[in-house]
Amino acid sequence: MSQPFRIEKGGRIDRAASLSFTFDGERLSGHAGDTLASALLANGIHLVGRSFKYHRPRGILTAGSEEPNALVGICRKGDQTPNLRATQVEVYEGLETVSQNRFPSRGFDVGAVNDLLSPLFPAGFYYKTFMWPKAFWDRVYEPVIRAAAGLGNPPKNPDHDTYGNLYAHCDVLVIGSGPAGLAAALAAADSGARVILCDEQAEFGGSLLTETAATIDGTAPAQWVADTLEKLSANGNVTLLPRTTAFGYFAQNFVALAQRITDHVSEPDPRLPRERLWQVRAREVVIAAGAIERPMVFPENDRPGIMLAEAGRTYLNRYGVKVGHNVLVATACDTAWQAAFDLADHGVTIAAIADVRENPPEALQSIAKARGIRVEKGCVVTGTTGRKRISAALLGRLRGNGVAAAGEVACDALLMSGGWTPTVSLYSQSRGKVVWNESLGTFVPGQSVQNERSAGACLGIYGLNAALEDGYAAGENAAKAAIGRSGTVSRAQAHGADAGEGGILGALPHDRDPSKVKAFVDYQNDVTAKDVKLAVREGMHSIEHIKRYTTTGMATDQGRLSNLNALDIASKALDKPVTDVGLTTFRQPYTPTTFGIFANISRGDFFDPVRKTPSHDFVAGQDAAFEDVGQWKRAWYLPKDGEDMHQAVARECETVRKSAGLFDASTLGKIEVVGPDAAEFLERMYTNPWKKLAPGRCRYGLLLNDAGFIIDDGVVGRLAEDRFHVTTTTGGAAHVFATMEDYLQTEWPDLDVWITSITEQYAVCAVQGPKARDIIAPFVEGIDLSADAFPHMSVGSGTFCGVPCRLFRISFTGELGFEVNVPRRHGKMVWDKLAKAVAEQEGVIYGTETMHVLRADKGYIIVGQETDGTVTPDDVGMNWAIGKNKADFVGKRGLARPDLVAGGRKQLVGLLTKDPKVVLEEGAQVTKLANPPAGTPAEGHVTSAYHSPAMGRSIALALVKDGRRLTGETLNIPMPNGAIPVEVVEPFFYDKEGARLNG
Amino acid sequence: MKHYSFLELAKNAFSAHQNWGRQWRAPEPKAEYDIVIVGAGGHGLGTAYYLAKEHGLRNIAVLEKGWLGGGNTGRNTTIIRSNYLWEESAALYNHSVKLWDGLSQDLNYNVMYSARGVMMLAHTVHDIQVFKRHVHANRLAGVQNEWLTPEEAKEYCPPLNISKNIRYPVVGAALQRVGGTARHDAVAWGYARAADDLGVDIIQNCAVTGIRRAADGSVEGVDTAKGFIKAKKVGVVAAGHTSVLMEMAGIRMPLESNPLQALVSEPVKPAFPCVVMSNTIHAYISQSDKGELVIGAGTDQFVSYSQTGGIHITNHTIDAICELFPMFRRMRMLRNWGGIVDVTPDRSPIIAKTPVPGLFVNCGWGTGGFKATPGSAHVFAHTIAKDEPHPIAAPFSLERFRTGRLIDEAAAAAVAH
Amino acid sequence: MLLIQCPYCGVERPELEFSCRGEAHIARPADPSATTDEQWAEYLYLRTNPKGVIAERWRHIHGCGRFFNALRDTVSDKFLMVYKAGEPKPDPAQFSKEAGR
Amino acid sequence: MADILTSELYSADSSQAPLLVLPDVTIMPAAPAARVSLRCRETGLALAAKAFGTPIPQTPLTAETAANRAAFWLGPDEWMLVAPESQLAAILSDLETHLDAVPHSVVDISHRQDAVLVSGPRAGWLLNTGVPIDLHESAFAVGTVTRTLFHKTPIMLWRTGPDSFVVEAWGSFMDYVTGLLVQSAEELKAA
Repeated sequence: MSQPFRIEKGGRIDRAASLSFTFDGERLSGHAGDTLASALLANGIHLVGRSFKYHRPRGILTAGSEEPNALVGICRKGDQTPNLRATQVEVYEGLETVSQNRFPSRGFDVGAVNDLLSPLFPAGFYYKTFMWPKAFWDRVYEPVIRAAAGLGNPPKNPDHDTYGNLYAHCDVLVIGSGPAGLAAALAAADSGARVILCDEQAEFGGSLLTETAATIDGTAPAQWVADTLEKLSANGNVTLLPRTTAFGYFAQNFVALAQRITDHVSEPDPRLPRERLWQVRAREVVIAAGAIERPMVFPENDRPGIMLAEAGRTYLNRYGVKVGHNVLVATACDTAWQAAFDLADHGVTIAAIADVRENPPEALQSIAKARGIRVEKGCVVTGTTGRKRISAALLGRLRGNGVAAAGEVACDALLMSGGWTPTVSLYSQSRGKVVWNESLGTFVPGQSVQNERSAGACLGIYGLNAALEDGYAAGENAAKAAIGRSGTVSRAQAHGADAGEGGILGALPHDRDPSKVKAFVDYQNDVTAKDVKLAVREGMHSIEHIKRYTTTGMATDQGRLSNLNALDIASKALDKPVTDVGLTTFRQPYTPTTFGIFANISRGDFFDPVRKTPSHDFVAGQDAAFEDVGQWKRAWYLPKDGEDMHQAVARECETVRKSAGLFDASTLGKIEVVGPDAAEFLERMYTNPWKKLAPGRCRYGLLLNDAGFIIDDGVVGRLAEDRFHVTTTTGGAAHVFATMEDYLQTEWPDLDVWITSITEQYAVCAVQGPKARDIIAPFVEGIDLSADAFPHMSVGSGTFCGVPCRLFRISFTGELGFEVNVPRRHGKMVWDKLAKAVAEQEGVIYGTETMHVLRADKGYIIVGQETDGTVTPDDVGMNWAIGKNKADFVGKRGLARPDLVAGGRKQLVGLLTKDPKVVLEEGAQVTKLANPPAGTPAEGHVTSAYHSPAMGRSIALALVKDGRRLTGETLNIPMPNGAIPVEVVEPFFYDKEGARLNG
Repeated sequence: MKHYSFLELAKNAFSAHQNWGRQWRAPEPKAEYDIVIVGAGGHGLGTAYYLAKEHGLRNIAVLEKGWLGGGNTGRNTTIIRSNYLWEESAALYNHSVKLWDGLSQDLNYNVMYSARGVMMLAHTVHDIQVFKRHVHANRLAGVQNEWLTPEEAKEYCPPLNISKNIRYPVVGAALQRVGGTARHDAVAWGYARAADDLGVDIIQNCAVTGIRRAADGSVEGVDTAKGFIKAKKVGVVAAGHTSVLMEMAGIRMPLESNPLQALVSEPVKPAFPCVVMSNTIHAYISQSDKGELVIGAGTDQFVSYSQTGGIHITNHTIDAICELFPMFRRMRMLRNWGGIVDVTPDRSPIIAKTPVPGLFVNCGWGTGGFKATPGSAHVFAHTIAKDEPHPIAAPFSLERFRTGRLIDEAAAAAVAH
Repeated sequence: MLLIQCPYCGVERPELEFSCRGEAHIARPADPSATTDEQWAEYLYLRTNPKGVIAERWRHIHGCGRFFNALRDTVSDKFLMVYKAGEPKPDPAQFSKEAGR
Repeated sequence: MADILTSELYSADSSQAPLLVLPDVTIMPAAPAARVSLRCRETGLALAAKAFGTPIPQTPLTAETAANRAAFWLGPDEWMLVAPESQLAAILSDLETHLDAVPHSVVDISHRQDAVLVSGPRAGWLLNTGVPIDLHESAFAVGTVTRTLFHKTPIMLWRTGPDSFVVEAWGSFMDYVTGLLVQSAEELKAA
């Protein structure tokens, strides 16, 4: 359990807390405060995985969220989460991790044969081959490609963790807690602004946690971080969010944050969510996302042990880990020299500092000299050796346009730096356009498009003191813009860690055979400099084409490490300046973000509200089957004694027609239309005439859209001159209400009428059947139920079981029927009493399926079943519902359009199968021929089909071309095992005279 | 044109791939063309290809304001299917599916058409009615589509959660086995390369700024970033930007352009064998050959050319995916992007002549244009070349909005009772 | 998610509370029966769909419930102004200039 | 600032168990109340005020309260009037009588929605797990009333004190609202 590469002291890990974890089954130790990467390195492990395409051995390249190589699977509770960055995974006791994309092991991977075959696999090779034999694509080529691709193994089991959500608002959101971010947060908080400070890392401080060669106000940077955090946490207006990544910057300063809550904990409290989505609306945003170091593109730049220089320094200073014993530093800029010095000061041999520049700063050279470090100037790395870890590097001396070999240097690690790239991802997401900064040789944020400012290194402002200064100013200005005032925070001064010089883009020159070497631009996707050049050669001249053709920049770091190098290589191949080639767009998320965080609390019953009616528990207790209608749960049928659906529905139907049935109709939409112009309003909305409808009477209403097609229907009762009770379909309730509001507010604002949804004000119990009156009569007071006083299509107010009631005498079954509307909270009481009364009369509780059969007996349409948005009133034989003398109603003009009055429209008819036992399938097509050839246009389709107990046979409704003219004729329903002959009949079957419902 | 094959690839490996030629030229525009196609997406490039290949026309330019394939072609979730309800739609999309099968060979460019099956989930009794209607209508029309029980659906797609205890349980599915996916970029590139080979000039970075009309009202040419280009016929195939272009010719369109988002996960090993769609709870998912889960989200509610959408749209998409595939809750979103979809009132496309002689339009594909690429291009080429709608294209006229003869694929979704 | 000022409530609220109801100022013809098929189709279906400033209808459906109109830049999605239903349409051209197009 | 709820208007329903009791937040079902939707133009406001016993608020998102009375501004021509359940019939008839001469709509919605009382130092935090608007007192002062959303469901929210809120939802949505609130509060139980 020794950690041979851990230095004796130093770093921010808790040396007292030793933790045990596994990697590919090997038990290793680390400390609290370690990332998986730092702990592996402490154990001397560099080889952590295999690359995507060529399966090359790969190590840890970075110390941050941009890590492209060191992706691992984390095992927990018997399942695996793939593709987590070892550089972000915090070590806890018992952590189990595995490497990815290798078989059978990371040390020996048969997929590595791809590396040998790589001459066959240049960029875009698959577009050029695998076309013959044609059948092989689906069966051979594609499965092989799919199995070879992909990184880790997907999780296999349902995720039992929970995820939280929080909407938050603040005056100033500060993203990133390095020097600029902390200074901005301090300055903004001092003004009294509401501040949120977030950072993707476990600890606030960013580069300050690594910096040992500077002081701030005379103290160590890490101490300044601690002091600053103390001040911030004491301020009640400040929210501090570590382990929280700002991953998406949306319109109007809406920023999404992903907070990781339990992944770093060994035994998380199950009551805590694993992660939380913060949906933040910020008046002002300060982006202090820092800069990341750029890899150098030289041959074989991908071996384990090759790492970014600042990462090497971070592992040393922050985690107390040496990345090697004998380290070569290859650089094009100053900052990497400090890494060499820090390592040397901890006893690491620095094999050499190889700087691309002919004249690196004298000051650095003299420090190196003082430490006895060999310095090679005008020098590049031209190759590396070592199978699973670098063992040596080839150096080359720049000579004019060429390179001369300059010998081999043995090393067990290589730290490189091509310079720094400001992290402009979030700025870019905010829709800002980056601009090229010639002196920095990189893109930096340009003008702000939203209420946003970048600060510090992400703006290209390097050097500790400059970053602090910029952060303070950004925080102050943000506060001023957000709340109109700024504070007077005292500004700390930093000494040391000044901005360095230098940096380079693109592929470095070398003296090797270009066809034989690979210099990687995008590590994860195995994109080499050659690939980029090939793409350009093939005519891919847009940077987007190059990206898509080579897949450079499409790895899980979204090109943060690779974009600028690829761009430079492309620009040279195209012989155009980089600014003319352009940068690809950075998209959200900034780093990969768990699906669970987006779904957050929408899960299970909370995926969508479950709306239940007052009878729900009662019928659930009777083992009702439910169907989902919109968000409602409706009783579908209520089987008894092992009945199947068919038997249950048959029994329910028969019982309703014989005695009575009770049905919960509470879900129907209900709208109270009130005001002097109520009748006029309905006159304009519905096809029917309303003005002459007497109070106390009801009428069936048909609602069209202005195109002329049926969109809803329902019974409307007139309660008073100025008051109507309108019902709608269950699924159409919200839409009808919104449509009415739309016409009312925007077309007819002059009308004195208002609409109020009363869907949930009333519970509705429908009692239908010959005994319906007998059943309800004992409960009713204040309404004369006699057929003369209260005929079919009446409405009255009174009490029911002692509670206020609106009683409708209406029928959707063809039987004598009542619908009892009582205030919702009384619904359960009333239902229970009615259920008892119905049972006493040997009646039945029935569900929606029975309701459908009973109405089909009568030929009543269901909007959404007989209609599909393309059906007119005439199509379903309902011209009778159109007020003939009305100048206008919604849909009237639409109905007059040529196709709506043309012949050959599909019309509602009844169909009777020749064999009465055969029930047609809903949706089945109607044809003239029994065996129509493929491609024959249908004459129509079956909209509803049931076994009708009342008719003792099957019945069906259908929309058939010119159907009404075909009454009496035989048509066919072609089915896979032969056609079913049917006779066309009128679209109603039962009690055509309506004697029963008028009873 | 160099023939692409494995042999050619091996041969080039010996010369370090130094000898591959350009896949298409970068010509300067000529002063005049017989036909100018505006928009170098899959539909536009395909139109040019079929004009050249099937109608023997050679003097054709495709103008593109950005980079070819950079619009919705390169931004969609690549679902291919033809099990549409109405005969007109089924005919159009099935024409396309037939062309997909064999497109790689026709273009000598592997577009990776993968007929892995598209399964559409039913969650309610109403869904069952609607989907079965589709299945029956499709069978009559000669379009493959079949009904599956939840158990059969799970067998076809093992990750599917068919528990009856979820909020909207899966109650069945319609499966079109010939449906699937293709590699979107390759479609644009393959058509571009093949069209270029037949002499079509593909001119990128050449925005059209005006459509000129002659005294008799007919089209005369287009003003562009590279000057005026004369043309006998102009075909506008510009997806989300169609309204803007047609406005240049004085034509208002029955279109609204909405943001449509899509997203991919990080790549993982094969985990998802087919395409699954749920219109009821709004989720569309497949796995790319690279291993990413490819997920289609919904449209935002307003007109926008911003190519970005709100996070609430993403949230609603992913919550649906996680209900159906709860093991994916720990997967992570790698990239999210937006396109601009042009939506018609009946959710069916317009492939038509316009009131301006010589001006043709192909638009209104909404969220589902990719699948139609070869078929749309093929019938549009015919319509332009013959000055007469291809029989399959005829119902997709502008005229239908006047007469009311809509092809309403969305309408059947109306829920009631 | 957009942030929208409701002219009736006088506060900014997230887009979730609102429903966009398409292009504004498309009045239903006063006498539909007097329109031609073309005119009716235009009323029903033809839309400006501008790339730039659009006048559109919104409803604060999960707030005060009122319909109102807004000018918005469809390229940046920025709201340029909101105004109550029934108020005249501002000149989009003027706002186009302010939106920088 | 003390809670402005001094009346019996929204009291915890003694017949129902609390939904959540934690040191930092509690959720109690409220007892039934009379609720009336009032719609009218400006001409009716004084008459309605007289009938109901409180001014009808004309400032958006505010409430007027009196003993056993609250009138909420919900829209420019829409108010919800709340009173003890037993007074419903009297209120309806008073309103109809007083407003007889002017166009108006008075509709009983007492049973359409239910209310819960959410209070405690973490009440605002808990509500913001589903409410997308800013509940900081500087943005949502005590006394503010509004319709908004709780995650996927419409609600009405009235702040009655710095740490206390009334949440109303249509009856069939209340299980969703309270279920999510209780679930989201689960983490408050963790150390």
